[in-house]
Parts: sequence; C-alpha cells; structure tokens
Amino acid sequence: MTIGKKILLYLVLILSGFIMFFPIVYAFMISFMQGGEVLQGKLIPENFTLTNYLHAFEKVPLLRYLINSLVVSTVIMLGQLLLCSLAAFAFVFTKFKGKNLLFMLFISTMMIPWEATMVPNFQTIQSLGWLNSFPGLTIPFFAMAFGTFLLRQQFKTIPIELYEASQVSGVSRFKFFLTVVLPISKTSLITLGIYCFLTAWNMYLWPLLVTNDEKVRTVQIGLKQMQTQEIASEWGVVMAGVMLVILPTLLLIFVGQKRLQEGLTRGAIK
Amino acid sequence: MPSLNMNVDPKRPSLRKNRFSLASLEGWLYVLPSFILFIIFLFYPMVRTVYLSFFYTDTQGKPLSFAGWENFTTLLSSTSFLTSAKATFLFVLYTVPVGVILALALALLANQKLKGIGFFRTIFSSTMGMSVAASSVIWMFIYNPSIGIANKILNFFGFADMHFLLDPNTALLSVAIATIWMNTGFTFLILLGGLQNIDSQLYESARIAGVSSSYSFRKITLPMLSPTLFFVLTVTMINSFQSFGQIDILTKGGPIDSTNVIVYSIYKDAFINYNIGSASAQAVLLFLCVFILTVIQFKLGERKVHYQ
Amino acid sequence: NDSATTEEASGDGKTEVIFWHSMSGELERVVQEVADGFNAEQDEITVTPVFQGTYEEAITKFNTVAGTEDAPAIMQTFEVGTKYMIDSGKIQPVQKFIDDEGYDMNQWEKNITNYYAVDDTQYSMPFNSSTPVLIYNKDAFKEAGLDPEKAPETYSELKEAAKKLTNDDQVGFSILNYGWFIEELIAVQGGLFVDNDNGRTGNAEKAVFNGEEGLKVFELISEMHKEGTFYNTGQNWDDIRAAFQSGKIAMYLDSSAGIRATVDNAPFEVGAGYLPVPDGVDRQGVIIGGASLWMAKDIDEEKQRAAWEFMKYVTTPEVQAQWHLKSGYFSINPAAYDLPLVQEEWEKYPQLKVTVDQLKNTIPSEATQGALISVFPEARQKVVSAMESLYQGVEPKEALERAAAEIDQSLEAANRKNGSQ
Amino acid sequence: MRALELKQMRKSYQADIEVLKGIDIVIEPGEFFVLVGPSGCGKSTLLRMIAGLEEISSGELYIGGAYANKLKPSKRELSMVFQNYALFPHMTVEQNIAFGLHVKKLTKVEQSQRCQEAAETLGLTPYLKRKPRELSGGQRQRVALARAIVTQDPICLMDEPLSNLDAKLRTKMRSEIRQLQRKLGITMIYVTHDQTEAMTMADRMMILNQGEVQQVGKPLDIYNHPANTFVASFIGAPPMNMVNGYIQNGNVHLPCETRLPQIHQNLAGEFTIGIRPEHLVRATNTDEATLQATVTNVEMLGTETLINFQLTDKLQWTARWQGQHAIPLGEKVSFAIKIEDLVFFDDQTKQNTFLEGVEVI
Amino acid sequence: MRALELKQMRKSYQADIEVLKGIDIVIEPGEFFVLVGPSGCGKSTLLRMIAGLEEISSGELYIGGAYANKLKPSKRELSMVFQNYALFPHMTVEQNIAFGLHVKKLTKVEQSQRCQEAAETLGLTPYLKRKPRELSGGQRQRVALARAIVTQDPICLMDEPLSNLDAKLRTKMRSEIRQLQRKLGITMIYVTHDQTEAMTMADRMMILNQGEVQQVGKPLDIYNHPANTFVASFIGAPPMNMVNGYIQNGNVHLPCETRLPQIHQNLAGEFTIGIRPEHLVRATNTDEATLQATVTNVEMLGTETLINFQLTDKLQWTARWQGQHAIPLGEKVSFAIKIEDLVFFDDQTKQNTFLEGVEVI
Ligand SMILES: Nc1ncnc2c1ncn2[C@@H]1O[C@H](COP(=O)(O)OP(=O)(O)OP(=O)(O)O)[C@@H](O)[C@H]1O
Ligand SMILES: Nc1ncnc2c1ncn2[C@@H]1O[C@H](COP(=O)(O)OP(=O)(O)OP(=O)(O)O)[C@@H](O)[C@H]1O
Ligand SMILES: [Mg+2]
Ligand SMILES: [Mg+2]
Repeated sequence: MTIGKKILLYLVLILSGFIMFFPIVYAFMISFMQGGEVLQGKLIPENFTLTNYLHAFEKVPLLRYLINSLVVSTVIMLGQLLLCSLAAFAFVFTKFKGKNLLFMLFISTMMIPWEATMVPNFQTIQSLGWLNSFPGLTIPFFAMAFGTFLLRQQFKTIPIELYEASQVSGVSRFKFFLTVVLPISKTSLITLGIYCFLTAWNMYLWPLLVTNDEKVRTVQIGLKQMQTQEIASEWGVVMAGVMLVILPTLLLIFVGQKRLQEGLTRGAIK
Repeated sequence: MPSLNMNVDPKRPSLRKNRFSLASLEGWLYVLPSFILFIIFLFYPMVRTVYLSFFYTDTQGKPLSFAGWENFTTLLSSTSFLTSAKATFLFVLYTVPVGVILALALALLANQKLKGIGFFRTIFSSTMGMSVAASSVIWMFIYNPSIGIANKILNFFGFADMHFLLDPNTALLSVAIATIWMNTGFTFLILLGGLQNIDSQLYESARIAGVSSSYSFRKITLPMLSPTLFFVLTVTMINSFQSFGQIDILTKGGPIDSTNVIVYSIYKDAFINYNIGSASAQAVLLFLCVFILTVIQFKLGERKVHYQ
Repeated sequence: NDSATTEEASGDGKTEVIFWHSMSGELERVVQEVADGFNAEQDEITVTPVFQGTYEEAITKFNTVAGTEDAPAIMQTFEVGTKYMIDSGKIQPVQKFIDDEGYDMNQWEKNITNYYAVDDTQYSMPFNSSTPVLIYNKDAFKEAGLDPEKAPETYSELKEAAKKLTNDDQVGFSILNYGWFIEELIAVQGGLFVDNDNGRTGNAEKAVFNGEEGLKVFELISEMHKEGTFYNTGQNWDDIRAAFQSGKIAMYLDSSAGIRATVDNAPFEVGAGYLPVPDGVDRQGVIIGGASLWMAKDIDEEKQRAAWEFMKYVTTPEVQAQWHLKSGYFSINPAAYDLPLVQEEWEKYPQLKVTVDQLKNTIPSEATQGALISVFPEARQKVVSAMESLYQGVEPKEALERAAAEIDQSLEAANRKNGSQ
Repeated sequence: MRALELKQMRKSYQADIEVLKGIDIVIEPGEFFVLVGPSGCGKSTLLRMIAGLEEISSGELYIGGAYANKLKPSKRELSMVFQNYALFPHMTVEQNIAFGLHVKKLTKVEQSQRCQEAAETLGLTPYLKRKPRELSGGQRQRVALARAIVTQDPICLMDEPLSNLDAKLRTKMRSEIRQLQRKLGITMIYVTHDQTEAMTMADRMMILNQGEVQQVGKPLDIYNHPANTFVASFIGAPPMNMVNGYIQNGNVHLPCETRLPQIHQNLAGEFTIGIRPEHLVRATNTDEATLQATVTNVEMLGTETLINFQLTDKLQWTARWQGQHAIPLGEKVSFAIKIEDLVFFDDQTKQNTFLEGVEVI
Repeated sequence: MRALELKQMRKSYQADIEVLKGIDIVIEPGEFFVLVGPSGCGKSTLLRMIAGLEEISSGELYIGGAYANKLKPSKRELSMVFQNYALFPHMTVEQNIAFGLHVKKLTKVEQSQRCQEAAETLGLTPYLKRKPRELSGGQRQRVALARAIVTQDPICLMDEPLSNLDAKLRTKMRSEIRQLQRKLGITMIYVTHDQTEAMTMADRMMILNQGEVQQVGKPLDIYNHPANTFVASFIGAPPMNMVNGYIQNGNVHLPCETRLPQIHQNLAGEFTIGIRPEHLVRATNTDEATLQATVTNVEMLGTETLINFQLTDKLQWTARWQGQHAIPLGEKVSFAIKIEDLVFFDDQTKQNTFLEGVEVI
C-alpha cells in the first residue's frame, strides 16, 4: 500500500469515525451542561463538573438499576446464545421432517410486531406469578429468531468436511457442536452476544410493565424517570444518565471488539 | 435406475424409519426450547391478535362482538392507513439499502490492515451500544431547528435552515437518517465478521491474477459475503418495518401523519386510542406483508447465496 | 409475586397503599416527599409511590391489572383519560368518601375539581394541575421597543408584538403542536369542543370546535405563519423551550408547571401573561390540565379508606404549598397560596402568580370545565394534524372541518361500541 | 479385524449420471486393500460411501457381516484420512490428533500417550502446539494421517494420504502405515495414485475406471496379467506400449519395422498388442527379435532412461532402460523384444486373451 | 521470458525461527526450475515470497532485472498454482479458469477460446459448468492448473500441481506443461515431490533443506554428483544406501562382509560411503567385487524388485533389481559392486569428496 493511499484511507477513516461517533460525543458534552445550556444550543459546556452525574445518582437508585440491568442482560444473553445456537445447529446439521417449514416459522416470529404481543405476554407472566422477578424479565426473551438466523448463516459456512471428519471419529453430534461448531463460530457468537446484551440492556417497556419494584427495575426505566414531559427536563442530568448507562455497553463493545479480532478462524484446512 | 431400487432389503424400510425418527428426534430436541418459548410468547399472542382483529373491542381490549372483515375493510379504505402503509414502505426503502451499503462501506474500510484499525472498528460499532431512546434524544437535539447542529452545519455551508422533523416532506427522511445511524453499528459488525471469514487465499489468488480491486470485490467479496449480506438485508428489512422508538420520540408520527408508520399507528391505536381491534388488524396486515416479503426474499435471495 | 410483596410490606400491621404515578424527573422526588410526609405523620398507613412510565404506559398497565390483586390503590391518570377511566368501570369515585364523611369540598379550587366532576359526582382527586400561559422574552420586548411589563392580551396585540419582534434571527410567536393549546384557546373564548355540553351532559356525538371560536384560533396561526411571525416548533416540549431559550422565538404558550424552570434557565428576563383572546371577546378563563388521582374499585375497603386518607392529606394547605412550590403545579387548596412560604416565592417568581390569577379569574362553565371525550387522545392527534397542515398552506376552515369530520367518525365508532356493550 | 462386503453399490449425485456403477467386492478382515483409478473415477466417492458420509444410491454394504447401509458414520468404527485433510482450523495439531479419542474409553494418559506416539511417528512433535494454518502442506497431511491412526479403529480408510510428502518421507510413511496396519490387524482401504505405494503396500488392489471395476487381485498378478488394455496402460509407469496388429500364419504383424519369430499357437486375427517399456531392451546381437525405430525424445532419470520413439507416424512408444543412456535424438535404434513379453488383447473387447508365454516355433 | 534473481532472501514467520535462511539464486529467462525438498523445508514459502504474497523478511528479489521486493503481486505478471488449489467455491469451473483473464486485454472470444483449450488439455471439458465442490480431488487440482496456464504470464509458479493425479494423467500433464512452457518461453518455478517429475521436467533443480540451499544444478548432475549426504539420500528412490567406513592402505572398509578391490588413490581416513540401490546388482561371477548380506524384505513392483537386506545389525540397505525376483526372505545374497559407483562423503561435513571414478589398482 502506498503512503498516499494510506493517508487517504486514514483520512476517510477519521472522517467517517467522527461522523459515526459525533452523536455520542455530543451526548457526552450535554452531560456536563447546566440548566439551560443545552436549550441555548451550546456545543461545549461552560465547565466540566460532575454535578450532573451526582444528580443522576441521586435522582434514581442508578447503581441498583445498573446491577439489575447487568444481571438481566447477562442472563438474557446467555439464554439466547444457548437456545439460538442449539436451534441453529439443528437447522444446519440435523435432518428432520419439516425443518424448512419450522425455520420459516422461526423467521416469521421476527415479523410479529411486539406491540401486539405485549399485553398477552404480560398476562401470561402475571398468571405464572413472575411479576417483579428475574424470570419474568428474562425468560420470555430466551428464544430469538434473529439470533437463530444469524447463527444458522454462520454455521452454514462451516465446511461440511469438518462435520464428516468428526462423524467418522465417532464423536457425537452434540460433542461436535461443543468442540467444533461453537469455537469456530466464536466471532459470530461474540457479535450476537454483544447484540443480545445490548438489546436486553436497552429494553424499557417490558421491564416497566412486569416490575413494580426498584429491587428488580433496570436502568432504562431509570433514564425515563429522569426525563419529564410537561416541565422542562434537566437534559444535562438525563444525558449524564445516558452516558452512565451506555458506558458499560460501550465498554462491552470495546472488549468484545478486541476478542473479535483474535477469534478469527477460517474454514477447513486443505 | 429405478429397476435397481426395487431390489431392496426387506428389513430396510423399518430400519430407515427407526433411524429417521431417532435422528428427527435429535433435531427437534435442539429446537424444542426455542420452539416452546416461541409458542408461549409469540405465537399465542399472535393468534390472539388475529382473533381480536375480527372483533369489535371495548377500550380495554375485550372482544365485544364479531366484526368479520370489517376491521380490515375499514383500514384498507381509510386514507390514514394508506398513508401509514406508504410511509412504512418509504421508510424501509430509505433505510435498508442505504443502511446496508453504508455499513458495508465502513466494513470494507475497517477490513484494511492498518495500524490502529481496531480503534476505528470500535468507533464504527459504537452506535450499537446506544439505545434507541438515547439515540433518538440526541438526534432530536441535532435536528432541532433552533439549536441543532444540523442547521448550524447547513448555515456554515451557506444553506438556509431546514425544518427536518417539522416538514412533512423531510420528516420521514430525517428519521430514516437517524435510524440508519442507529443501525449501522450492528450491521457493520456483522458485515465485518463476514468479510474476515473469507479465506485470504482467494484474495491471494486474485491478487496474482492482477484483477482490479473492484473486480475482486464484485466477483469474490460479494458472493462470498452473500450469506451475511442476505442475513443483514433480511433482518434490517424486518427491523425497519418494526421501527418504533425513534418515531415516538422524534415525530410522534407527524407532521400530518407523514411518519406514521404502521407499527407506530398500531401503538397509537392500541395504547393511546384503545382501538384494539383496529390495532390487531393492522398488526395482522403488517405481519402478512413482512412475511410475504421475507418469503420472497428467501425464495429469490437464498438461491443467489453461496454457502461454503 | 407482586401480591406477596404487598402482604409482606403490610406485615407490620400497616395498610399499604400502592400509588402508581407518572411523575418523572424532579417531580418524582416531590411525590416521594409527599408520601414520606404522610407516612411519617401517622402509623396506620404506608403509601408507596411507584413510577409506571408515561400516562399512556401506566394506563395500559392499569388496564391489565385492574380487578386483580396487582392493581394499585391509587392511580394517577392524565386529564384526557378521565372519560376512559369513568367508563372503564374499574374505579371508585371519590365522591363516595366525600359523602360518607361529609368532607367539605369547598376548600378545593372549584375551577380545578370541576374538570373531574361529572353529574355532580367527583370522580377523582385532582393532583397535578396546570394551565397554559403566554411566556415572553422581556429583553426581546425591550429591544423591539415593546413594554416588557405588558403582555399582549388580544390577537391584534399579539400579532402586532410578534411583527415587531420578528427579525432575521428571531420569530415573534409560537404554539406547540399540541391539541391542549387549541382546546384552551377555544375555551378562553367560551367555545365548546364537542357537543352535549362538551360531553358533560351525555356522550359527545359531534365535534363542535370547528365553530367560530376554533376558526379564529386557526386563522390566527395561519395568518401569522404566512406573515412569518409564527414559528413551527413541532410537538416536543423541549424543542419549543429550546427555541425560546436560544432566542429563536420571543413568545410562546407554555404550561404553568414549566414556568419556573424556564425562568431559571433562560439567559434573559422572562415574562408571563394570560392566554390571548380575539379582539372583542370576553375572556372566559382556562381549562385545567394535568392529572388526577383515581381509586381502584375492586380492592379492600380498608385500602380504599387508606387511600382516601392519603388524598385528604395531599390536599392540606401545607402539603399543597410545598407541592405548588416544588413542582410548579397549582394548589388544589387555594388556602395554600396565603402561606408565607408561597408569598415569598411569588416575590421571586412573579410569573407564578400570573398563572394562579388566570385560573382564579376563570368563569366556571361547560367551556372552561373542559371536554369529556372517550376518544380524547385521538381527537388531540387529529387537531395536531390539522395544525400541522396549516403550515403546509391548508386553509384554516378546511383543516378544521377535516379534523372535526374525522373526530366525528371516531366518536361515532366509539359510541356504537359502547352501545353494543 | 473386520470384513467389508459391498454388494452392487451404486451412486449417482445427479439423477442420470452414475458415478459408481455397481461395485461388488469382499474385503477380508485385516486386508490391505488398495484402490486405484484415474482422477474422477469414483474412488473418494466409494470411500465416503463406506464411511457413511455419502448416501448409498443402491446396493448393500455389510461391515463385519452386519448390514450397514443406514448405520451412522460414528457407529461404523472406522477412521478416515480425507483427501482434503479436513483439519479443524481452531484446534492445535495436538487437539486435532486427539479429537475423538475420548470416545474410545481411554484414560487421559493413554490418550496423550497415543497422541505423542502418532506425532512422533509422523515427525509432528515440533508442531504440536501450532494451528493447521501455520503448517506446510505436507505437515497438514501428516496431521490428518495422525488423526486417523491414533484411533486404531478396526477399519481405516485413507484417501491419498501421502500425496503431499516427499519421496523419502513417503517411503518411511509407507512402511510405518503397513507395519501399524499389520500389528493392529486393521482392515485398510487405501486410495493412491502412486504406483509404488500400490504395488508395495497392497494385499490386493482394485482398479476402477469410470465407476466400474476393471480388475481386482494381487498387485503383481495385475501387473503381469492385466485384464484389459485399460489396466495394462494404467498400471506401470510409463504405461504399456500398445498397437493394433494381427497374426497370420503364426506371424505377428506390427505396423512397423520388425523382425519377429513365428509363433507356435494356432492363432489368427486382429489384436491390440502390448509390451511394457522395460521389455524393450537394447538389441545386442543380430539374431534377436527386434523392432527398429527412430528416437524422438530421451529422458534420463538417473536410475533409468526413458526413450521415446516413433512407432508409426501417429504412435509413440517408450522404452525404459536401466542406467543413463545419452542417445542422440533421431538415431535409429534396434530394440530387442521377447515374443513372450507381448500381451494380446481382443481387438473388440479390449480384454486380455491371456496368450502369454506364446511359444516360439 | 523473464529472469528472476533472489539475493539472500530470508523469511521468518515468528520472531526467532527462520524458515528460509538466505536464498541466493538466479533463474534464467525461460528456464524450467524445479524446487524440491522435504516437507516443511520452505518451498511454498519461497514461492509465496516470489509471488509477493508473503513479505520478504530480508534480502532482495529482482524480476526481469527490476527490484521487486515491494511490487504488488498483480504487477509481477505471474501466475501461480496453489498447493491447496485456492479455487473460488462460488464459481463454476469455467469461471474459475477464466478468472482474471479480462485484465489481459483479450477479446471475449479469445478469452473463451483459451479457456476451452486449457479445459481440453486438462480433460475438464465435461465439468465446465460444475462448482468445485462437485469435483473430485484430481479434478480440482486440474482446475487450479488450468487457471494458471490460461493466463500465459511470463512467470509461472506451481506448487505441487500434479500431486493428486494418477500416474498416467501425470505423465500426460508433465509433457503438456513442459511443451507449453517451451512454446511460450515461460519462466517456471515448480515445486514437486515426484522424482520423475523433477528429473524429466527440470532444466535445473534446487534442493532445499530446512530453509537452506543444498545444491543447484542439472537434474542428472545432481543425481550423479550429489553435493552432500542429504542430497544423495533425498534424490533417487529408494534413496542411496549409506554407511560409515574408512579407507586404509587403499582398502575400502565397510562394516560388513565384503570383497572389494584395492583402490589406487592415495586416500585414507573415515568417510560416509554411499551407493545407489540400482548399483547393487546381482553378482554373477565369482571374481567380482561383492558384498554379502541376508535378505529381509522383498518388494516386487512389477518392473523392478526392491530387495532390503541387513547390512549391519542396525543398518538396512536396499538394492533395486530390474524385473521380478522372488527371493526367499533370509537368503544370503551376493551383490556385485563396482568400486567406481561408490560415493565418498566427508565424515564430518557430509560433503561429497568427489572421489568418483576411483581407479582400481
Ligand atoms: N503462517 C505460518 N506461520 C508460522 N509458520 C509457518 C507458516 N506457514 C508455514 N510455516 C512453517 O514454515 C515452514 C515452511 O513451510 P512451507 O509451507 O514453505 O513448507 P513446504 O516446503 O512448502 O512444505 P510442504 O512440502 O509440506 O508443502 C514449515 O515448517 C511450516 O510449519
Ligand atoms: N458432490 C458432487 N456432486 C456432483 N458430482 C460429484 C460430486 N462429488 C464428486 N462428483 C463427481 O463424481 C466423480 C467421482 O468423484 P470422486 O471424488 O469419487 O473421484 P476420485 O476417484 O476420488 O478422483 P480423484 O482421484 O481426482 O480424487 C467425479 O467425476 C466428480 O466430478
Ligand atoms: Mg478423490
Ligand atoms: Mg508447500
């Protein structure tokens, strides 16, 4: 690569990086603004004090919420990874009657507007006695068509020779799943894991519905609690909340990204 | 040779059946946990929705009396639903191709072997960490006609102020841009993963052949990436049909219903206007519509996809 | 399990009152303080406020749990949900307790309680109430050569002022695209929103806001917009406030509850005035907005009593004074305004007094009592659409008629459903 | 020790193209069975069918006497070296080798010991911690081989397991595999393109062409008595020279300059006549049976020399002489032929007439 | 026609392990240059460096006289057959072959014609529409080959291009490649493990071991005059027999039962003494120089027979006799040796002392 091309590449990278990241930086800036500074259209706060952050912690039990979110998101992520990879594995490496139909059925669940499912699901959870509990917050999300689909696509790129080789070795299908499919798909699993975690982290309406108690409520409810409707929101505090809430997720992406870079493996080796 | 196939061992059919059902069982076992949850938390509510869509309901969503197709016919003949449908399709049209192409461009960019590329990858995927709600609030400020940065930039380049979210002509587009931004992080990450999974030997081969990079992009990258692309397209399309949060925060469906996409309309009908029957009918229509599109996509798309 | 936690909490012999509300931000803390105050004052009852999201979200949830053990004793609902709550059959009108106890309701501000009373039955207890006011930038007034101490009162004054205030960087006036303001602007002229006396003597069957009064409002907006003295700021409260604070607009209509923050945050002096009326029209006053507290029906009588105790506590002048000062909402109990605490604050924020005066001066009537419509949220959306279409150059009359026709349809459908119930 | 029996096994990938056209063979327990045939003739397909990786379109397969058509690969107790290795890219060499050992009910110690042994045998010890990606082609192939032999399954299928190794290593591997197979009594089916491998390792070998069995037998028997022209030209490198000729009145007529003695047998008619390159030795005395031709190309391989010459206008033959012979191109050379080295194939069916040892009158 | 010059080329993948340790070689324009060496010695690495796919750790590369270390692969105008084919899985055989042809400024017609020709040559015509997945191993390899030859680039790098083909096809391919290379004047660098290929195709060949050049030269020269014991044992199959011995007073002493004549040269000291298997012929008359030993194994390959015998307790030698000889195991055989066939390597350096043609007194 020539120097010129390199410089050009870096320029494009920096520019697009800036555009992509600007909104987050902007939010970061707002998180330091006091009173009406935001509404006056300032880009850079007058002074960087942590008062907004302190306020954010005061207003709602943010720490408690963060921990709850962490628990809920982690459990959902693990559950989804488990169930999705199992289902995707079945769709790629087993044969059974109605496989394709079932797959389409799975995919079709992605198209169901969740607005339509919310109230009946709430009633289901209520009748199961899962209100205000972690099962109620997590279990309904364990199955996910999206993740199944993602992993199916990934599993399909695994050369069939590897499956054959392990078949011949007398390794059971499940063992093959554990020792070959999962490690090879590490990249996708991490990507999906991050995605699951973040989606769970960002859930608002469902946790709001099924909880009445600060003990199990999550950060997004906390964020909403910081905003007001009719009277002016303190945007500085809200954004401080937002920053606090996205900090763990950004960190996750950062770490995940690192792992992604390492975890690259390619197909079978001839 | 059919004649030879007649010559089967008499004990074979039973054997085959046995093995078949056993293998089948194994497949089902893997799928079962997901399937059960789907039934409880998606199919059952969906069936209920379908059921409700044929009823008049009271404001609390209890069916009052059988309505037949009326919820549907009312919808299909109402202009506001047609506006919603149009807005939805336009929204999908704006967000999906551009979003995927943008993410692909970023992924290609970030797939270069350069120092510090990891940093840029993180930056590019960072929007994934933002919740729709948080992102929407930020974009709300960006678009704000009086204080927003968007207008400041326009002014800087000598353009007049724009009323991004307030003008029915630009509102949908503006929401689409914000949506694209929100989705890019994840799409980018998936596509980058796909790119990195392509065997480098193929590129080596192409480099020796001396073909241009655009040629190897078209002939190697795209086909080899096609499973991922297919996935991304399908998913972003479905997601795009279901976009809700950003519309709620940025425009509330306005101005003059120009951003009142079907999902938002469902939300309004169900949770604000308490027209459960109508909301259910819309949900059913949306489901059917996305379903048909997806089936088409699978039928056409998966043929063009090259799995290993 | 939710009911389990309820039992547990009441294990110490106290009756627990779950109070669902939608007060976020600073307000949530104030609500908590009120509850804490109540809990500290006696040892029979514990009130636990629980935030349940926006009014819409909360009402959805209430709807699904109403009639079960998970239902809260007290439920806060916004004013447009009044008819919905009444019709739902799942709430207990507080009138019962007023009657049982012979509670003197006269200590409450009539102009507030009226909204939640139908056929002389008080259904819910007003909680956070607000009205619209005209907010303006005094500095800009000075600059434009206007009297900063005198807010425009009539449409012509408003237009005049707006014209003077409009320049390259600033636009004279704005109204949030929110149906409430239109309702208010019609009511202040004495106009009705729907028939059957604003739906208070029977189910509303037709929209009537497309009459003379409504037309005047729409014409005002349309004309000013055409002149360039009206600025469209969309549907977001924060957008219009940002426009004001950044000097983009010089006057706008805001909720009385938001005034104090606006005054605090603005880098210039802020004035407040009454809602403007068309020239030659007598000011009738404003309708109350905000939300009220409802009591659930199918719960223990004991809990209902406890809830009622809390409601009474909330309306004491001391509590109301705190509430008014800390939240910006009105006091239901006018006695609160006489407390020195409030008077001091009013010194600092004279704008607050303006809002209270405007409410006090309101002449009770069906118009200022406010409409009672089953499809209120929908109606508001239609009105917003109509407002928005004005900016696209649609004729005021046409926009109004269209909105009215659409609302008629919805009303008809709703009434038909009710009929078939 | 386990026998394998194939009954009329057929395979078609597409509806109308049969890749294997009815293979009938019994492979004895502990036999080293080599499969050869031109590229694309169906060798790998056959192995894959035996392994259970490819469905059997029709016919029957018995493993150790039991009907096995529908048996899962993992239940067949066999190991396999894939033509394209099929290594697990995410595992180290060690893990690749040990993969699947756990199902053998071995202790951890035994497992690692076997693994060490195999690595040692195949010269992989220095690479145990590497990933396949960081190995050379030959090293990868050896990993694939190691993975098969550690299992010590009673049946082993190998698909060109040595193709990427150098001659020296290959010789070593050959004897290692053979020894192991003998020691453990493994029934081996071995695909190779290397004639030396086929000849030295096989108990029996099978020649396949276009999905059809051409000949099965001991390597030497096949070499000496090829069943048809295909086998004759396929086995032996360079291949047997062949020409259309005829016999009349005991005279063998070849379409070139020859001096051949009369033959005894009462034979006549058209034949495809073949002779192996090594039987075309240099004529030394004048009364030998000879064949004269012009040399067109000479390839000296060190040990031996390949001499190409123009038999007819269109037909080139090759002679193979021991040692290094720098014959000038264009020279006319006399090749001695022993009449008993000639092989006669039926002109129509291309089948060997087994007229060997024809006696000179 | 393009020359290649490598100056002190080195490569290390990991920091401290050098895979190539300074390769110095000039490859003439139009030369057919064969690279051989044991598995893992760095052949593929060298090719990949020449192709520009692997960074050159140090040293210089000149292509056609121009400094090329930093040149892009596409600018080097070369084609390459990868050891593992590197076919495009999503393209048909035809598309694979034609890939990249459009950059050659050929008309569509020419492109498809070349493509057809290559397919014809390699026997791929029936498979043009298939995807690589549906091909046999050998067919895939031929596609890789076809892809390289259609380009007719002035330099061609082939990494074991025929390893998966059968002997007959390989012979054919060999001559096709050689012809094509001659006709187009391609400079060819060819990696192979097949001795016959190396000997017959190479103009010159280079033997590599552990990243170091052992010998470069004409194949026959190398065969006849191996520079050291490594080359001696690497080239020639079966490899040269070797043993430690010494010369004293003109007597060659081997640690076994021998009867050797005195030699003329004034030589003495310890040597590693080698002799090729084909030089150990069967003793016929009694006054020959001979060596007696017990036969331990006999492998009959048809054309020839390999006889293994125990030279010392620990050392096995192999003799290679023409024809088929069924010698009973355990028999004591006399092998005739010509003293001039012995090769003497310095005992310490293992370098050839070039004492060939030692005269018998
Ligand atoms: N990517 C890599 N990382 C680390 N080591 C490598 C890598 N590629 C090759 N090697 C090592 O470099 C050495 C030379 O490899 P190379 O592929 O050049 O061998 P080769 O001569 O082609 O062998 P073969 O005949 O087996 O293909 C080997 O020991 C191999 O293990
Ligand atoms: N998946 C497939 N679909 C269609 N045809 C196939 C498939 N696999 C192999 N074939 C064809 O079947 C024939 C036999 O293939 P097979 O792999 O068994 O050959 P082989 O004898 O192993 O050849 P080689 O020595 O080249 O590896 C070939 O002509 C090949 O093109
Ligand atoms: Mg094969
Ligand atoms: Mg190699």
